[in-house]
Amino acid sequence: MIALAIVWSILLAQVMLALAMAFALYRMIKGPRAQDRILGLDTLYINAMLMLLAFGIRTANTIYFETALIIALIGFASSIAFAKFLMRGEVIE
Amino acid sequence: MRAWLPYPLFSIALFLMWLLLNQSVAPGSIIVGVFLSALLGWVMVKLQPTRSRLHRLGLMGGLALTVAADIIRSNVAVAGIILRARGRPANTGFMSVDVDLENENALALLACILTATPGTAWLEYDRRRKSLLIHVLDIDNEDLWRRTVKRYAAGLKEILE
Amino acid sequence: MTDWLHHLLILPILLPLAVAAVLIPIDERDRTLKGAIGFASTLVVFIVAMILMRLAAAGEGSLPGGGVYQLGNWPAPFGIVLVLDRLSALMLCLASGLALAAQVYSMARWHTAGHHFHSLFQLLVAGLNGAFLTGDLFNLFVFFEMMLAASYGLLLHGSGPLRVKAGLHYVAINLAASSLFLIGVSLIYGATGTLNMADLAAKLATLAPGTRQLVETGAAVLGVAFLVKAGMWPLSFWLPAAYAAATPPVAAVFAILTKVGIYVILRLHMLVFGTAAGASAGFGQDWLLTGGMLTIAFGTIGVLASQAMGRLAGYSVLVSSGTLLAAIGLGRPEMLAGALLYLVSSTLTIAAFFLLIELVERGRDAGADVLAVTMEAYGDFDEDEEEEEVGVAIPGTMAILGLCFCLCAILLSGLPPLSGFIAKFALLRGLFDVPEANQAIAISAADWTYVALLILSGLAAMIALNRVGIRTFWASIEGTIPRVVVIEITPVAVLLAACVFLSFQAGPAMRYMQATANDLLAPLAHSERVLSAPRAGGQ
Amino acid sequence: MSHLTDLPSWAAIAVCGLLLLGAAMTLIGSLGLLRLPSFYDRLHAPTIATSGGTILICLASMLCFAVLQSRWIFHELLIIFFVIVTTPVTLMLLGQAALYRDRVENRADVPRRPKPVAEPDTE
Amino acid sequence: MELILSAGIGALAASGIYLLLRPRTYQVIIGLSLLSYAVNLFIFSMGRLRVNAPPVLEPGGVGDLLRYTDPVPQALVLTAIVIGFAMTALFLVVLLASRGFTGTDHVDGREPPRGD
Amino acid sequence: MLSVFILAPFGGSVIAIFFPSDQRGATAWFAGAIALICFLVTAGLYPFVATGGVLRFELDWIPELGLNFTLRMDGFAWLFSALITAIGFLVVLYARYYMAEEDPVPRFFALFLAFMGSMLGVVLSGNLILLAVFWELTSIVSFLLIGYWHHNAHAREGARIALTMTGMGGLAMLVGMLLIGRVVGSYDLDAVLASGDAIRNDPLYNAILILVLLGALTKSAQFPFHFWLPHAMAAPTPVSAYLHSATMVKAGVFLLARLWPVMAGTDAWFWIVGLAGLTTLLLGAYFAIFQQDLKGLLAYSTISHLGLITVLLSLGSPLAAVAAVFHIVNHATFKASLFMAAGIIDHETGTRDMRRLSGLFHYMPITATLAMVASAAMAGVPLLNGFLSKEMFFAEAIETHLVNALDAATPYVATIASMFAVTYSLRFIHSVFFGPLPSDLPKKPHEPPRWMRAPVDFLVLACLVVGIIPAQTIGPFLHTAVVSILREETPSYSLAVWHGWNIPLIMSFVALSGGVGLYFLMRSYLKTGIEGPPIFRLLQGQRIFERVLVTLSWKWARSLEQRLGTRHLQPQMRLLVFLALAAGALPLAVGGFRLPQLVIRGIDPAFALLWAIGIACAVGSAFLAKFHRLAALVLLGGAGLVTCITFVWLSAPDLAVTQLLVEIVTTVLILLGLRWLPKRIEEPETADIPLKVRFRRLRDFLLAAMAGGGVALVAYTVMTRPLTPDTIASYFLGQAYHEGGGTNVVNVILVDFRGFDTLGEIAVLCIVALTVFALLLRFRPHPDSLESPEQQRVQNAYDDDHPERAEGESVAEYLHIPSVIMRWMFPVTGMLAAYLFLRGHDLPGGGFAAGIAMSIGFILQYMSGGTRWVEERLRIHPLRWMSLGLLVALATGVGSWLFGYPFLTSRSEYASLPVIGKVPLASAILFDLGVFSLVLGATVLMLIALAHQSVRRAARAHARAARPEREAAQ
Ligand code: NA
Ligand code: NA
Repeated sequence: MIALAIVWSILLAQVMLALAMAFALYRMIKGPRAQDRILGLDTLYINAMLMLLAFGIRTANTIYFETALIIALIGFASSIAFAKFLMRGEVIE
Repeated sequence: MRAWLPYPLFSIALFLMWLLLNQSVAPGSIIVGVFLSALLGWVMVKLQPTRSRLHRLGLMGGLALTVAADIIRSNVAVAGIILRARGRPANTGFMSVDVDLENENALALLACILTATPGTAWLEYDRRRKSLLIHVLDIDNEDLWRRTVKRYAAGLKEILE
Repeated sequence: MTDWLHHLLILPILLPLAVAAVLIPIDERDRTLKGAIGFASTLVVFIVAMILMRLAAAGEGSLPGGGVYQLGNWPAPFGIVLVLDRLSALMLCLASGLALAAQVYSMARWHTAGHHFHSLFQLLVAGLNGAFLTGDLFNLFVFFEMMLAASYGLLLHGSGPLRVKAGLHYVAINLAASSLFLIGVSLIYGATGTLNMADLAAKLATLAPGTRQLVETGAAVLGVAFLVKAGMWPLSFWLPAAYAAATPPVAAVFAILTKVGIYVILRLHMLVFGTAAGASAGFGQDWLLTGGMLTIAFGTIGVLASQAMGRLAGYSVLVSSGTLLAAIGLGRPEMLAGALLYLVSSTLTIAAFFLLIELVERGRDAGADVLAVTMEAYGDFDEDEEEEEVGVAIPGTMAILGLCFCLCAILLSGLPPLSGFIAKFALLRGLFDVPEANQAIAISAADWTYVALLILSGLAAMIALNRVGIRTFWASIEGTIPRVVVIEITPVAVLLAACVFLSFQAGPAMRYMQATANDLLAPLAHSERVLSAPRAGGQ
Repeated sequence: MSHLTDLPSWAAIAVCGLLLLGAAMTLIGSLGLLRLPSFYDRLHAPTIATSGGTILICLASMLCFAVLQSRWIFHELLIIFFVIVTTPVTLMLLGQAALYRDRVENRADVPRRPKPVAEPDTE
Repeated sequence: MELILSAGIGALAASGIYLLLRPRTYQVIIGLSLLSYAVNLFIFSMGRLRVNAPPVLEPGGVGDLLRYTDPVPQALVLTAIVIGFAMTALFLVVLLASRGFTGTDHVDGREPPRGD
Repeated sequence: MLSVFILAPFGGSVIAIFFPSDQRGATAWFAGAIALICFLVTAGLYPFVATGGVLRFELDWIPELGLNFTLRMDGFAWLFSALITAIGFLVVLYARYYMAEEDPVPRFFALFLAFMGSMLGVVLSGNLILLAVFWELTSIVSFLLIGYWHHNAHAREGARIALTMTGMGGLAMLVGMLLIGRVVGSYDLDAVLASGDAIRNDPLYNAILILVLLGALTKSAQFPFHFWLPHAMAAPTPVSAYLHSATMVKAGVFLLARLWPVMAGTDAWFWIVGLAGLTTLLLGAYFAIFQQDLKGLLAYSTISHLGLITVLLSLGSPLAAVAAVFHIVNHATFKASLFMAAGIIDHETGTRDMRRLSGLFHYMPITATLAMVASAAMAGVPLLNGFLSKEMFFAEAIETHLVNALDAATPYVATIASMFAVTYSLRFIHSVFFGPLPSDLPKKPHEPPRWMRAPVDFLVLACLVVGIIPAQTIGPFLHTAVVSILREETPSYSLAVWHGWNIPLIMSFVALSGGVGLYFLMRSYLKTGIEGPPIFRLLQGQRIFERVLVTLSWKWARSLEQRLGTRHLQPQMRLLVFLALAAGALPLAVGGFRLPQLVIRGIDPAFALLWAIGIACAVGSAFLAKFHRLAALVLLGGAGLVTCITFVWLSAPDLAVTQLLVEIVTTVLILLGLRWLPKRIEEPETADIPLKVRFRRLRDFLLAAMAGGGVALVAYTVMTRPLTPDTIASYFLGQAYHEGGGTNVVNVILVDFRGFDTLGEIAVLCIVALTVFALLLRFRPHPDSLESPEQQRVQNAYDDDHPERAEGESVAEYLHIPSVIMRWMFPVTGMLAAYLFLRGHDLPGGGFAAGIAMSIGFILQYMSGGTRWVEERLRIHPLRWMSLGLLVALATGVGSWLFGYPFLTSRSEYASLPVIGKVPLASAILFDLGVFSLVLGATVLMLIALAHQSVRRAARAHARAARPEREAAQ
């Protein structure tokens, strides 16, 4: 019984995270402005990282960790590049 | 000591990071960690960041607790705003706060805190006017936000300057 | 314990790699030094290739380690192995010979047209040699990419609008083809669980029909990727433009690039889909034949339609490819040796022709000094570079150029008595040859078409070269005599001399080719040799 | 999935609760991205995921592995820390970029650029 | 799993290929990237799919394909990713150079008379 | 001994080219000596062949292909050799005086000797393929000889046409020879000559016949291939005398005679050869009448006489063959002398136009006399050699060989052609040597130098002697030749001058008187007329040929090239995709592919949702890539992220890490590039898109969808199949720890089992980085993108407008706080890289991931601080890192040689150190270090090189702004 509850709640959590990703995707596609899309991508990254953490709990395996850590640590690099491109029209001056 | 460890606190932080990453306190791991954190501290010298000294560590704990509490509160508040967003337009808006912080690192920390707190978004900091432009989701409590920001700034100023 | 001679096998890959690495940080202003190091490396590789060919010619018994080099000491099919046999030794020799010629030629002026020429050149050599030596499908992909990446770099060497435009198409198409390569290789792995060619050959006949179908699908997709490289119609429209746009020494080495595609097709066709492949034997042969013949036809048309010599040479590459593809597609064991001879001869000729073109055209209109063209593309960093002339301008330039052009024309049109003719003769003889036992075999329509195309393509080359030769050498009014230095004309002469030598020594050459063909006709023996090679250290 | 059933039930309930709560916070945050009317409003949305969502889910993970593998080094802390440190950079830059663009287009609903004042003293 | 992944591979490949056939260099480079995702996943899928069975052995252990994923396609994908990355960079620079020289971002280096 | 015939001329040719160009005499004497030696050797060999013997010389060339260097001399070959060497000597002598001071004589004689060698090769070849080899050599050398005066457009044209025609024929002949070889089983001439029945009865006979005849008829300028010969007259006269009368054009009839025993006698032979010969005979003679150029007249006359020989050979009768051989010799003597005479006239008067020449007898009586005798021989006047063979021809013409129209027409055609021959011969003599003295000649004519005329003297004497006492002079040699062709078929014949009153004699009489009459009827017309015969003039073979050639080889080829090929990228890509799709689908379709069962069960909703997102990203990216570049890039990132999560989900953490890192770098790279692309105008309304474009997009969409579907189908098929048990993967899983020394099997594969792939892969990265670097050094931005981006302009203007603001303050403000955080992140990234690197061998990570992670650390610094800022602080030497990395990786691999193992054999141990404990000490880690260094260097190099463009742009824009001022100042 409790095992079933665990399974279902983890699944539910993953589905919620996936839905959260879908909302982020909506902004990426819909915009309307470039900044909205970039914000969407940044959110997608964070959500994806959380999805990986949830996956780790689900499988009780730590293989997700490096990927999640990299998202947390340097995942923002591409968002920054986008943002700077918007602001200055050039990524590196 | 300075010659060996130009940024001792930072190097310690790096060393901690190394231990956490490797999830191990084995001697081999520690030796490598010490070596790497010292080395990377050295690399940092090249980038010439602004130095900051921690003055009052006790205050830091207090500030951390305040921030944590604020974060939890804001999370709930903002979640509520979002869930109600469809019903009526949220009362959002821009506001400027005077923040008298000289130290770059302190400003950066303030940025982290404000950003981590849902409901406030850091937009612009004018170094000449020492004025910070933020966007808040709940402009009705403008004064509350202003007080909060000032409190954080004062805390950081005490700790870092 | 392996003996040191055994390591000769991998030297043609490692040495250029190491030399490329050494050359990278050397200042671009020390071009002479870079060139000298590069030349020494290419020369050593060439010598090693010659030694390897001699060893291979003497038979597998005389090869160290049976001609199998197990990288990391892992046995086939698990690890990657390099396999030396007569065919790979031949290709190695051909490639390094061309490279040597191009290397020398480039040192007169072309290596100054851009940065890192010599490093890229060495890496190209390494990639080529690796592609010829490897016995592993995925490793082949890696070496293909190495070779292609270097070829992109070299094609773009010197920059300029023409090169960049041609380069864009070249890169785009080859990138798409590389995706196909990956799909094909992985599909074969997914179906069979192996990446080793010899292992695949040994396994194929035993596979279940469904699995074999997947392997065939994979091989077909792979085949398309190789055919892009080989320049089969209609996958080859990028080729004449790209080859014509490349700087001459680069174009000369490119003459072998299409042959890598041909080599791999020949290798896989004979090994994996050879006599031991059961129901899959001869897979795709008809397509090769049709495609090859269409390629000859298209190449011939292109040769006729070309006004510029560069494009003409590019289309000659297509004719050469088509001839070989169709020869493979005809599936006559008797033609194999001739095809190999043709491969060698046409590659040498086309390379010499590419080198020659620029020398000849240099005199035609003095305004079009190619360096001036590239100067236009120079960034602001390089404007201080002065043109350095190496060697001494030689007397009798026009006569020597004319003679070289004549030889090229004769070779390209397959006119007697040079190797171009002998190779075509060998091909046709192989086609017409009837084994004693089987007098009744008739000449099919495909055979006749092939013969006609072979003859017509030669004729077209003759007409086109005649036209352009007369225009260049006979009809030029007061053309300035091009300033050609010894190290530019020598490589051309040496390449052509190699063709002449091949013509006189056609007997021994044909014996080698015949032995190579016999090797190719015994795929299982090859598999056996690769799979049963002993590990070093007696494990 | 079998491993999780090895958890004692209190831990299992706690882990699941934290996880669900974290996921729900994240979902709500992203919902904000969907529902909030202006860009500046939406700028707040991901912060719920970076603060609430991340902290809760990391806690769940720490608890889970601590109980399951009796391991007391919480490397998830690194994730929390770095997410909190790096998110502001993106959001700040994005917010300023948006502000710039809106100002250039003379949007009425953004604050004008403040009149600059002379620098009283050097930095 | 298999169905979903193959649908994903198909969609990535189709989008990538569609872009490869388009006239603007930027479309082509995006197409190449999408195609390389598809190809990488395709290679990966050739080792069959496994959840929670990483190719990391216990120290001293010996693996078998029943308990571990097939490491070979993974190694191949790693190589393919690296090479794909390199080629994307290269193509990017070539397209920039082409644009610099010709002034257009059309793949043929000149604008077509009209239309697409 | 026979090899002398090849060695001497070719060797002489090579030596002659090195004579200094002013040594006209020496070169000529040298060439003459060679020819004379060859002739003397020929003469000396006569006794061996006289008795029916065959001399052979054999040298191995390519025995594998049945092609050996076989020389073979029988009577017929001897006769030809004698002709070639003797006339060759005479022509050299003549040329010594003929060639002008300014002509590059060594080249002439070198080519001349080479030609002589080739021609001797043709007649002496004992192997059909060798014969073809020499055959084509004669074509090539004759091309160079005709084009000797290449400043003359006629010479160039003539040379080109001659080579095209004869070369084409030669190639066809080669195929014919190959077919003969197939039928006979050997290319050896003796074997072939012994297999006449086999050849004639083979189903391939017709093919062989046509192919061989194509060779023979083109070479001998037979209708309809005759037109190249008159154009070859642009050659120096010695060349015409030698090649175009005595030797090369005879090669065709030589071949017909040579193969006569094995190929003649069939209906096909009779019809094809006969028709060609008769037409040529008649038309050649007719055209000759109307030529105004002396050499043109002689050329058409040659064509006609070759036609005569061809007709004789077509008849299939032994007697006719005898006549043919006889006429070959006779024609060579009189025609060579006539050409030389024409050359003398040209040389001495400066023109060859018969309308301008007249009365030359007055100035050069001896030459005139000689020419008259030779012309008479050409016309077939009794007591001259031409008469004898012509009589034999008439005799054969009236015989019935086969009952058909062609055979019936032969005597009439022969008589008419003979009549024409008399006419043009008479015209040659009468209009040049008689009549009023010339008035407007370029030079004042006189007799040529003594030795220039000597060859003519000799040849004319030969005509006379042979004409009067044939049996005693040419008789034995002719007989030897005839016997060697006909063997036991040799008929009895007589070479007597007088055969009594018979029909041939009457035909001769009719021809002679008719010809004279015709000449005087047409005299006035010819004197004023224009070049070429009436009516036919309009139908010039050369013009038709030229037009056909131009149409085929130029116009059609060009339009076909355009139609069958393309220079656009899109169609090429479309073809590639289509062919790949077809190639993949065909084996499945042929083999009866069964769709795998769809398994819907066990679908994870979260995974499904994830891929719904991934697919939306991919499709969205595809549709936005044209007008919303940034959005497409954002969506591409989304697709990459989904791919990355999939890798984690499906137990491939290494892939996920690498994919993610690469993803980030790629995004930054593309963004760096985006700045240099042109602005894209907004998307037009859907309704405005032309139908054609929409159709094209739909087609591409369908093709892409099919290809994508195909890939998906194959992937699904393989995934749902059970795994093959004996894959190499099982071996790796089994050996990774114990022999590879690592627990992360993927990484052990990368650095050990398949470390060679990794080496190649980093080499690729290195190459690309170098290429990108080199290309960017030459990067020249389009003027459009030379200006700084709009944002910067606006922000800088703001700073400029406000005097209290410093330059660039806006950007500094913008990046102020972010850059603080990013700077502190740099060592953190370093730590991450170290972590990824060190744990790689046992857990996910490795040198590649570490290198990319570190490079992202660098990018962050560049983005926050700007190029100058970073480079003032950090010394970055990416090229050195790359070099070092590659060398370290290589050195690690080579290190195993020292232990006697192959390249890249790993040495791995877990060393137990005091305090520290067990430490993995795999050589593979060193290898990975090389990978790290190279990847870091390469990635940073590419990014920096791209980033530097902005700095350079600024400098350039500055220079540009300064230029107009400078120009104004000047
Ligand atoms: Na916030
Ligand atoms: Na490693």
